Amino acid sequence: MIHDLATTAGAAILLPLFAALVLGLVPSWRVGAIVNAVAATLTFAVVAFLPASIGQTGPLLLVDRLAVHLSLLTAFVAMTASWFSTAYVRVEVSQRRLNKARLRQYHAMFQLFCGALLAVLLSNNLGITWVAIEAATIAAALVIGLPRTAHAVEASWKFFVLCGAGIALALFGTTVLYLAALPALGPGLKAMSWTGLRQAAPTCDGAVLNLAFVFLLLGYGTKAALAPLHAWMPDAHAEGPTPMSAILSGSVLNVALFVILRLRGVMKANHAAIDPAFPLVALGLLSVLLAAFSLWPRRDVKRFFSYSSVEHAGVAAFAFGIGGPAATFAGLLHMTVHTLTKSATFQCVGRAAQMKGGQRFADITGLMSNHRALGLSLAACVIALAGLPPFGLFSSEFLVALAAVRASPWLAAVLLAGLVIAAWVQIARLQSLCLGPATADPGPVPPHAALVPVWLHLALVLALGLAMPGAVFAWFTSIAQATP
Amino acid sequence: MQHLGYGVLAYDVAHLLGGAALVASFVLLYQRRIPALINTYAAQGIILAAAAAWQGHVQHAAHLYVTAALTLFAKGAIIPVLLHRIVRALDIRRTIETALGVFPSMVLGVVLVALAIEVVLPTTLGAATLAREDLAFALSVVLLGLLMMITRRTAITQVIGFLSMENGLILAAVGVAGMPLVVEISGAFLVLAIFFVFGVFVFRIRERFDSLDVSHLDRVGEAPR
Amino acid sequence: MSAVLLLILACVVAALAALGLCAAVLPRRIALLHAVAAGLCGAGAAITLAGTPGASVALPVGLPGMAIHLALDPLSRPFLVLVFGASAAALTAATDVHGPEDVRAAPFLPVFVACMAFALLAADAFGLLLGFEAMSVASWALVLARHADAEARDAAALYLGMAAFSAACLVIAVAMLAMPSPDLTFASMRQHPPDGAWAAGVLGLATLGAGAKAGLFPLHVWLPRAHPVAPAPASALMSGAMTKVALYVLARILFDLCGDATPVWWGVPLVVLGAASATIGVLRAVLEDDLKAALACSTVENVGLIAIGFGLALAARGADLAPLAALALGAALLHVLAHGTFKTLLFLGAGAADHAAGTRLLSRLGGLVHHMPVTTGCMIAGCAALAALPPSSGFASEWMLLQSALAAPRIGGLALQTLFACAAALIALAAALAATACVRIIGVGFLGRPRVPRTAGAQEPALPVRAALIALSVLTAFIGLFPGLVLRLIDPALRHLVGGGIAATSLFIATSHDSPGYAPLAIGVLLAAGAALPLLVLRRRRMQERDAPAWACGFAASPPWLPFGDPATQYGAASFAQPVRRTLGTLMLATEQSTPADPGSPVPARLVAGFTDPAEPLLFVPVGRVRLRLSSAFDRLQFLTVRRTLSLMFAVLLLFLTAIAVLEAL
Amino acid sequence: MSTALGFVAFVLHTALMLAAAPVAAGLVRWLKGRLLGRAGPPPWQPWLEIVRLSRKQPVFAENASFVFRWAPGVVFAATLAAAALVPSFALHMTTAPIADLIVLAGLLSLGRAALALAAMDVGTAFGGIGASREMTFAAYAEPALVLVLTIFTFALLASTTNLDALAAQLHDFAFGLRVSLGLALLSLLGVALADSGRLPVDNPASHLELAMVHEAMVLEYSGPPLALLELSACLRLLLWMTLIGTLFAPFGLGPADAGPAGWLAGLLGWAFRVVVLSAALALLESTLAKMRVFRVPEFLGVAVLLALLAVVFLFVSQGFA
Repeated sequence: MIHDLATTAGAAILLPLFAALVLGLVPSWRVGAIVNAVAATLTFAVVAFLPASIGQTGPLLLVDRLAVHLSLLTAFVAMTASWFSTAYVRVEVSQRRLNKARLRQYHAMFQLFCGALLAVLLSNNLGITWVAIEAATIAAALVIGLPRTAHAVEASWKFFVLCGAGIALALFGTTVLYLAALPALGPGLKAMSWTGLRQAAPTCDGAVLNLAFVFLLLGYGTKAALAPLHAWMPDAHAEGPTPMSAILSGSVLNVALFVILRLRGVMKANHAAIDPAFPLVALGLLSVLLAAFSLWPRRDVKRFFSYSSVEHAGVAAFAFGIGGPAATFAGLLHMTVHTLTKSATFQCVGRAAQMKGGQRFADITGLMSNHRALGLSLAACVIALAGLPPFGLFSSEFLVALAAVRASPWLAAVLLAGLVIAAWVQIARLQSLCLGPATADPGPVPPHAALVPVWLHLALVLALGLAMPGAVFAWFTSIAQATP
Repeated sequence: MQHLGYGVLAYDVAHLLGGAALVASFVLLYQRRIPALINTYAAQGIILAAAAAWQGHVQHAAHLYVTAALTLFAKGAIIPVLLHRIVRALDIRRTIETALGVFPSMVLGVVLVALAIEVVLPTTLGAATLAREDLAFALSVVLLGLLMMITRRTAITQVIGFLSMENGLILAAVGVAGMPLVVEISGAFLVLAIFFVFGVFVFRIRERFDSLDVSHLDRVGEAPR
Repeated sequence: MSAVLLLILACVVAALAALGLCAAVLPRRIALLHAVAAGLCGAGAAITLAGTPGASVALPVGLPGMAIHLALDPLSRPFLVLVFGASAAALTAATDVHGPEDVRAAPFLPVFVACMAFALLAADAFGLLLGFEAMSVASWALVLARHADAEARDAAALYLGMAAFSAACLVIAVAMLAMPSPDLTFASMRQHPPDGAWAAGVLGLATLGAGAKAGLFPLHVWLPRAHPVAPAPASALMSGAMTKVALYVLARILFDLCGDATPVWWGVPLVVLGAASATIGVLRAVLEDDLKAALACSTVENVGLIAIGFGLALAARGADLAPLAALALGAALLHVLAHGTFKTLLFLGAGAADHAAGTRLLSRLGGLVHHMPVTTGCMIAGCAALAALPPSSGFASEWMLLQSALAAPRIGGLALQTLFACAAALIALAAALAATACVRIIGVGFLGRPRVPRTAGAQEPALPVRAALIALSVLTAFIGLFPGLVLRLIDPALRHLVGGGIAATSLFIATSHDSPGYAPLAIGVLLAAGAALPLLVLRRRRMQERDAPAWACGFAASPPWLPFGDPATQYGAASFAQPVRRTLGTLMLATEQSTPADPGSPVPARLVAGFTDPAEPLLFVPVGRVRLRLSSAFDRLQFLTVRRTLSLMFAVLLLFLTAIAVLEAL
Repeated sequence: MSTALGFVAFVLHTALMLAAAPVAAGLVRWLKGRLLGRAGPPPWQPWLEIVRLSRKQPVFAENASFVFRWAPGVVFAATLAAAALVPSFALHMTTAPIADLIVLAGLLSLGRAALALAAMDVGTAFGGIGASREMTFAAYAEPALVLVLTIFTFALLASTTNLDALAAQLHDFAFGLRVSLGLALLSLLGVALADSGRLPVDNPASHLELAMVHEAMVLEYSGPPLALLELSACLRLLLWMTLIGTLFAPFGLGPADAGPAGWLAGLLGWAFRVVVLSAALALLESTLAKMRVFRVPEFLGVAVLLALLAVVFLFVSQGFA
């Protein structure tokens, strides 16, 4: 079992955890920030080698194309977030919003969070998946509580209680799933592994699978911020430090959707069990509509974009709910493109909020008049989020609509209605952020170099949407075919 | 696994301990004062440890004894003592402020248990009877823990509701034969982490506001943001 | 169109987009870049005219795994010629850069033209929608050129919101069309036309989507608010070319992709919406005080007329009357070209007046003819076409449209016959009211005496603007006098879509081959002879003219501090429209509050007369209220306490568990 | 041979219309005078006025632009072109293929728009009143005209709006008297009264500023331009009379190539129709008073409704026949 960890996948998981330990001991926050960035970059380098070891399956680790794809995405977003974090932290300390003692905890938890996410993606054992998600939740809760404002504490308390209860249900679901696989695979690690489950799924008892599916969907649905269970997401984003929001909105939702996608595979294999399409589609649509309408009254910019994450997670869940290679392809592309765009958006918003000394729409206006580069980047990000051409979200939403119409035009109509309502308010807020009279800039003006990661992300989104190279298209198609 | 049914000692004792854990959950719902609540929680921890030990004996799985010891030590002793010290150190108001009255929440608890049994038993016809019984009791304890978190305002009772839900989970994990040790480590790890975090929270909340009443936190949430 | 010519067209589109980026980088060279862009557009128009539709080209860009195909087929060719022609004129006018607003708008103008051309060239669903939506984003940036004032921002937000709505409808419509076929190209979509309820769904969505973008009633409210705010060349292209691209999408979906076995009733919604748009559009054009808003409303009217043409063609094709269908579709497409030309001319003229007099409000303009004779002359030529006066281009398409509306009752069915008769009457009413609007725009805006000292200082615009105006006037006159030649450009589309051509020679258009028709050149000659007659008769006694103060029934001379005479003694914009408002105002929810001054009090009596577009209180305000109520309902979720959020999760858990229990019991 | 005769007929027709227009207007004025017991000016009085005006020196307002100077030419050209298209004493003249009713309506609206623009050019209140009312009333008349056209295109087999073909078909009494044709006549009479500016819509004789519509627009003109405008007004009246006569009572009208003998019969028929219509108009004007301005849309609204009723009646009857 131990030799599992000696592989590149093992290294990818252990590196951040080890970095978390080191960062726990490093006293000065400046060194900590640099180490954090270096660790994240190293992790991405290691993960870049993962495609070579696709197909490695052990009792603990399972490396298939879907896992590798999301690991690459998570590591890349973590890397750019860590670069952004170095600059962000310097400004926060200079404006005395974060005291030096807390930063050691911040960097340690940052790396623990990334390590936990990679562990979930690459694990084969349901127990490890659950423990990793638990560790990620605790790390995130501590980081969100960092700014020590009243709102931050309330946000982390809400985050912890809701996610704690959610994953408790997930643990119960894991137990029942194990119970279902017991008669076919016998006691021991095999009955707790994704490969074993997929193999034993046709022979399991459908009713037990249903029971397990309910608990697991609710548990991991909370982490995926699906509609009624999304309440922790907006507060976590608004109060926590922005680099954390960049990862939180991008990777945690993807990881939870990844687990649900694995679960969908198991459920689809068993004919007696209920078809996972209906609940997923229902929750996805509810997320899109609820987020679309909740965007309008928002006065806080980061809370506004967190609802946009809930909306796009809903679209991905909807696509996975419909099922079939085309819909899964669209859902996967949408998840990828949205993660890249959303982390770029949070980086722009973070810089703007620091510059304007506040994160309400009233504080940040008229960016284009005297900060043309930042204003243009934020405008491009929000245009991409609104699903307008030429960025990738337009193509992915087009593909999702194509798949939805194949299922039923009414579903597509409801989905696109939600997307139009959300696009409308995002355009209106974009205009208030970037255009009109400019507000004062008490904080430091970010250098142009700071926006390089943002343009990198947008370039990737543009390429993925309109000019996806053949190899990447083959990669996405093989993933879509592999996940049933 | 030999046939388990009435009259077989292993089944009867497991059934008894599961029922005891369920009763402990109801007693938690019944409490009006915080110290009594903590002691009841300690009792439930001990019952859970006994159930784990007994499962270890029945399934001849050595690791369950370790789990029993861990549970007894953590949930039976350390957490209640720490909770008592916090209550005394921060001189928290002793009475529990309830959102839903004690009797209505008890009635709701009974309904939840009925639902748990109605859901678990017909669906797990294939599994061994011992596992089905344990699962039903475990689900009931989890639902009662969740109910406790919803119907009480004070922060400490929410914490204890959360912990009793964890007890339900451990009961479920223990009940299923052959669950690998991983679950045990996670259980322990979880308990430790929760206590640590709650400790930090309590300290910080205490530092932030004067009372532990969660509703005070709610008022912070009311400002439109 | 041989592949080579098509590739050149694709390069022209790419070059236009590149020019846009250069304009962003080199703000000082904008005039030169616009000139180059105008040249490119002219070349594009020439190539499109020269080439014959045919081959298709695949681009490396496109949906993952699918390439975007470009092709020029008979339907998109006239539209592309219009877009390139109008853009060439607008870009020439745009070379006269004045003020920061034009510098901000400069990068997006060529990109806007490139996107429109791309949408027209696209031969597959994704390419069409990519170009369509990119066109909206580019023009949204143009509307935001003057983003300092909040009214421009609100108009831009409403504009792009409606564009997103229209794109969403079209995505579903196109997806429904593409469902049975293997890929998204039009060629394969034509093989599997939809039928039954599915086809009705496509009709509804296409009409809703393309109608929202073209400005059909009741989704037209954004048009009179967005167009006036954009700089002149941009609003000229938005009204002249963009609405036509939306109508192209409508024609492409309804005539081409839905096959030719569509039932007769398919024409009814378009005729009804078209008639409503025509009436409401022209009524509002007569009542608007803002010059460019009035022109935008007249765009709504003309889009309505084109929609009526499409509707009649659909109904006729459904009843297998190919000649009538060809006549109606020919009328619609000729009106597309005519309106595209003269509306661009009018907006450029209005932009010149706005820049010269510093205001767009008719109540402040006046007397521009004395210092801006060329602009006024071109505006009169444009307005003559807008008012459909013979022998202008507007009259040619109007004549064909009326002929098809008058012949439409042959399709049968009392309800349909009455509908078509009412449509014919409304077309005539729209044309007559358009004439009123034009006389008001020219009479109040350009003739008479200046109403504000600033307007008196107006001067002729720069040479490029005047060149563009004159070129467009000549083009409008050409279309007016030789519609037969222009119909030769449209004829292949008619044969391709409705299987019938139009009986038209270069000098003569007729409803069918043997019946007499309309000969614009002959009418022109007759008019010239009529005008020459009095000059010949009076030539011998050429008296010396004498100037004197205006008689005005012996009105006293104006006081010294009012050198241009008291503006109050001259008919203004509101007073000219008063008879129309007083009689047809109920349609436009006209309101008049008069507060009489009680005797002896120095407070002046006030009369406030206003109107609201009926679409706003009937559609936009209720939708806004519902959205607000839903938002506040969902917003309560945001402020739930921890406990209540948890009970929400608990409720969902119980719901699922009971579902499982019930499932088990079954 | 027939085209030459056609062309000669066309030239004669145009000359006849030009010459007869002021006389027709004078005839109406003379008849109205006689009816009111006055001696009344002789019918050729308008000719005298036109010649007098054309000798006077034109005075233009200071604020007048080229629009004011060129408008009379355009108005006269449009009205003359329209008059030339309407056959008076012979059918199938050279202009027969282009004599389309919609073109006729277009030419009339061209003349009206040119005059309205000229009225607005000087910038006086009276020009504005005249232009605004003229354009608004015209807007209500157009739908009625088009609905009447629907009757012709639908009822006739030729299904065309060409005046010559219509007159030929009507001449052969192709389909006898119909109720819808009667309603169409009434509606067309209303439109003709409004368009040519006669009572009850506009009082041609009065110079009370607030009441007049057509006169208000020509207030600033003098000398030859005024003569042209007066001639155009008379031509417009004669044009309507000829149009109604040709469409609804086309007896005596023969093809142009029937030679001078045929023309004479046509001429007599045309003269008789003009005199009858002038008398009817004079009788109408001496009994009616001018209607309040905001009643005119209702008056024209009635004309539109009559036409619509005629159309629906035709569809219903055609449906059953």
